[in-house]
Amino acid sequence: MKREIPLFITAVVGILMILSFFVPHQAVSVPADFLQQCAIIVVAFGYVLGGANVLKLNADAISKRQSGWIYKIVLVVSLIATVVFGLMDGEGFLNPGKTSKWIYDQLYSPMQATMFSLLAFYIASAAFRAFRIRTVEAGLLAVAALIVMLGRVPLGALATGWMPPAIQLPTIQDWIMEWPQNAAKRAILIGAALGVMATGLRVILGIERSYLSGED
Amino acid sequence: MTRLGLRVFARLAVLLATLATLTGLAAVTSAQTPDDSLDVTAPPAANLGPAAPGPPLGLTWKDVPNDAGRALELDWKPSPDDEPGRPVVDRYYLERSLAPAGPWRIVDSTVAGTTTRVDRTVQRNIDYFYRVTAAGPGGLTPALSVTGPCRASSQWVNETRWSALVFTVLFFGFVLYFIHSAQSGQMPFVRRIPGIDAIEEAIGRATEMGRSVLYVPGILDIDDIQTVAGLVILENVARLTAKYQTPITVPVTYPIPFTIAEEMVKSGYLHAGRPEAYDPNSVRFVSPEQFAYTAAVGGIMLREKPAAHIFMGAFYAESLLLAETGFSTGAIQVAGTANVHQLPFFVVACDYTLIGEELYAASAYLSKEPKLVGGLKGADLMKIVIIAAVLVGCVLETMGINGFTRWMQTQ
Amino acid sequence: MNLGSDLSIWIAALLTLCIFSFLYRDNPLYKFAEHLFVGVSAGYYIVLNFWTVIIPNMWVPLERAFEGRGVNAARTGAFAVELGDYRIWLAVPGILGVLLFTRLFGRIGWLSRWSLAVIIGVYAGIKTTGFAQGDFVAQVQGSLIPLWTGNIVSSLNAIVLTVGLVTSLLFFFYSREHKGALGMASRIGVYFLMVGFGAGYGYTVMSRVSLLIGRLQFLLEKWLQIG
Amino acid sequence: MPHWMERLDRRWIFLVMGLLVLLPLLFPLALPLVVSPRVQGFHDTVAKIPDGSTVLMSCDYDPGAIPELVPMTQTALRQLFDKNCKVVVTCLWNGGPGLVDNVVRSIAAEKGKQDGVDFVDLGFKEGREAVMVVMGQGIANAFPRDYQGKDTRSLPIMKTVRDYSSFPLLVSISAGYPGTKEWVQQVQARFHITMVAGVTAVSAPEYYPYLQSGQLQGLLGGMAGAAEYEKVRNEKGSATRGMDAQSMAHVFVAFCILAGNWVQWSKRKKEKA
Repeated sequence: MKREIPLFITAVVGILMILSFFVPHQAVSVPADFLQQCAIIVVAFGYVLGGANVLKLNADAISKRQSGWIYKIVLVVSLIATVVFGLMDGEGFLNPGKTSKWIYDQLYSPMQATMFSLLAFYIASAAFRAFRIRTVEAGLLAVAALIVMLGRVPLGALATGWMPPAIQLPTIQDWIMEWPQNAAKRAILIGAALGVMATGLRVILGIERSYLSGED
Repeated sequence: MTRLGLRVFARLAVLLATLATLTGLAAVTSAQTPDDSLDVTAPPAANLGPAAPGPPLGLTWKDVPNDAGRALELDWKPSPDDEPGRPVVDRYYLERSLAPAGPWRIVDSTVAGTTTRVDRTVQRNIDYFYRVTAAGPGGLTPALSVTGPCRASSQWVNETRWSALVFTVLFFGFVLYFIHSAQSGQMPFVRRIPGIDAIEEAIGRATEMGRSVLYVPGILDIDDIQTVAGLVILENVARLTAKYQTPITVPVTYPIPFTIAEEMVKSGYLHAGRPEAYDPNSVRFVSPEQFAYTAAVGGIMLREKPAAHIFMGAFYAESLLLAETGFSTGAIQVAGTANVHQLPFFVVACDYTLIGEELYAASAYLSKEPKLVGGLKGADLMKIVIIAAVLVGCVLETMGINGFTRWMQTQ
Repeated sequence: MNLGSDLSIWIAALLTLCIFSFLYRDNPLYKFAEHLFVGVSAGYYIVLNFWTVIIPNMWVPLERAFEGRGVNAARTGAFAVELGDYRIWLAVPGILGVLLFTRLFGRIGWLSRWSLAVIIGVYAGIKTTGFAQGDFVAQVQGSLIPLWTGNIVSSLNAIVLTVGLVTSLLFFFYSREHKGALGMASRIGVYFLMVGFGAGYGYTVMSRVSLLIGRLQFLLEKWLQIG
Repeated sequence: MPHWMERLDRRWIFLVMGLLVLLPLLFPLALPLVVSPRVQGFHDTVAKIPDGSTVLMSCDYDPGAIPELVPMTQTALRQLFDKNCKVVVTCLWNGGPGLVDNVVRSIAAEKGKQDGVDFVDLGFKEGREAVMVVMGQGIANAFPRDYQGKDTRSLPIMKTVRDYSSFPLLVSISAGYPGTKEWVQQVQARFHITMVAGVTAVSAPEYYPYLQSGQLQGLLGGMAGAAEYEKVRNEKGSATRGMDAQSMAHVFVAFCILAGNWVQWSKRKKEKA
């Protein structure tokens, strides 16, 4: 029962969703739309559960004085504070003047952007230390990368500005993006779509059930 | 990539968040307005001055096809005074009623020159009457006749989606057929995948050097199919390391993949006939937090100096860091991921990279699992169909025949 | 140098610097900022989903449903369902949502699978048809182009696109060994894929550098007020 | 072959990278920008719509995309407001509504535009593609209240707005999913509305198929696209100011690739010898 009922639910729901794409009739589209709403709402609960889980794990680590427990206090406090202020601020919690808005603007937003900007540095060092051109394939990749990088900025245009327009870097860059890159992208998109569809089918028919694994 | 902050969530949140991120769904209340109330400014009262426009004519209606009876399309002929440059007609008002004699309510308006509107505020299977009124500085002139009864009905098939239906059914048919035939013992042929040879070679070299093998099954939880593929490949890698008597290290991000990875390595050693050689320390739970995990794996690379690094699964921004650190230690590296954005970094820093689908193909090839092989073969056959469709379609287009392309267009 | 006096900007700037300090090496300042970020973002997503999903999409309609009204006030009755107006039925996702929390209590944790089953079923279905239409049929359809357009350059481009697509697809073909003609084709396909990856690499570099520029612009202009 | 290059501490590379980005920001070189056809297409398409019409603009991004997408959002808003166009703004990314609201309000204030009359920020709605579908049945159905909690239907700007047919143009500024791709699939393909897009550089390659098929009339890719757009509009925004640094960083990464390979290559040669 612990596995059969979920498998049955998944199958019925999944088939109905696929059907609703082809059948506009209300007998199908209304329940399908309702199930979509359900999924959204349950996922929203999932975020809350995720938060609860984070709290539980970190509280454990703190009480056991695991390494770095002092930082975990920072995590727990900031999480609780964000939630408490957010709930106190009410529906317009992101309106100017609210505490949540301040947290968003001064903490969340700058830190998120900075975390990703670190990658600019790592890309440079990886380019130096781990970008090997030893095969034709890697060579093509490198050439395309160099053309695109330089062709997309003013310096590249400046450096080749004296050449005939057809072989200036920005023109070649555009051509690469538009034709060969486009062909490769399409093949990958189509292949990925087939993969997703096959997986979807297996999940709905209960052939693939790895998502149910874990404790019984 | 913006969801990276979320990876700190424990298992379930990530499961849900990833799903939500990848697929996305509705949570919008779509309110229907059945009481015909719509906020359109009341038509301006007639005043003295310029002449009222001539009436629009010939209002016709059509049930909008391929829906659940929620819309009617209305077309009319313009007022004789609706001409560009003549300020006699400003706009048209579309009015609706439940009886031919009224009362009328405005449901929509269009600017002059536009003579078609879709009324999406109707309910199905109710008779409505429509009229259209021309409005201008000189006043309002309703059409001379009323159109109706008009009725929106729902359809059972969305006719614009035949092509999607045909291709989907065809593909599903292929997949199920091949799964069935694989299950009944007719294992279809799957070509050898060069990346697999590269793995064996890497393990061989680690053995020669007397160093260990590092296996990274991606950073996502078990709900991601790439993680599943990575764990399937792990079992075969463990079998090889058992055979060669080379230690293996597997750092894992989430609890469930951790337990599965343990099972996989154990069973690999069992299959190789050396269950006693299994080291319970080889599979390690690290942290679901992306960069903490990356730092830990980097530490293993630098301290334990494995001679082979194998990355198989879902990777994000850390691909760059892992591949670079790994490269600097001089280890042989083999990678595989379906996250296209990360492939360039693996391709340049690894000795061999499984590109996209190849990761799944490798897991099917190694596991001989009917469900995986069946999916792979179904996709293969579908690719032939696609290539044929593309070639035929291009020839037809070149000849100026567009019927096929139009059939492929879905809405 | 005229330092900005606004405390908020100082906080944002110092946190930015804390994270940048990781480039030198891992240190307590970075660890502090990292954990703060993780806590704040987890909290933010909870609050956001609470106020934009749970309240407006479930709680408010449910409240109304208990009063016998719905989104569509003209139709009465707690069970009168119409597209986008689900009334009492919205208790179902509420219950499923609560069931998720059984995971926190070992023994009845299996109940959460029912909620998961609904989510997985919905997404599997939507994804299957969404990809079938958007990425499969639409991309194939977009590839049906005339190979001869009357202009030699654009015709060549069209041929490059078609050859690239077909050979790249053949690279992902597993039912035959890649030998002979198929081997040739898949080789060409790999070349196209590599050019595609190169382009992706270039654009990724561009994005990351832009982010860095953005952070430095913030530090210079908003914080130090230079330029 | 200089030995130190083989065992170079990567922090030196970090330092050079940092300086190469920092210095041009302090001491601009003002490298000339060349406007690419896709950016010109974006500008011209916006220029072509009738003055005074109402435009839908979806800003689907979060703080991670500020340096790339905020400048283009600003420039696009300026161009629209200068044409006396009214703008309806939406956001489908949960990390973005506060950010987008700041941007819209600051440009509106700059151009003296009035909230609810000349523009409206409808804020964020969870639901991704489904929101787009519901908006097709009525914008206010999907967004019953605007960002500030006002009843959308009662706003003056919404008097002429029903569904997608009310807009001659859709501007999608997006950093990924959900974003431009979904707007094309769900809205452009079904309602045949004219559409232009501004996207992050990482995702830009994905949209070339849509440009080729004519579903997009123009594309701004990353900070470079934003800078070129500023150039067309004769503005000197943060994207233009950042382009020198961008150039330097790209050249440096290119140099690293070549230098790194040279090091590898000469090392191998030495080993062989």
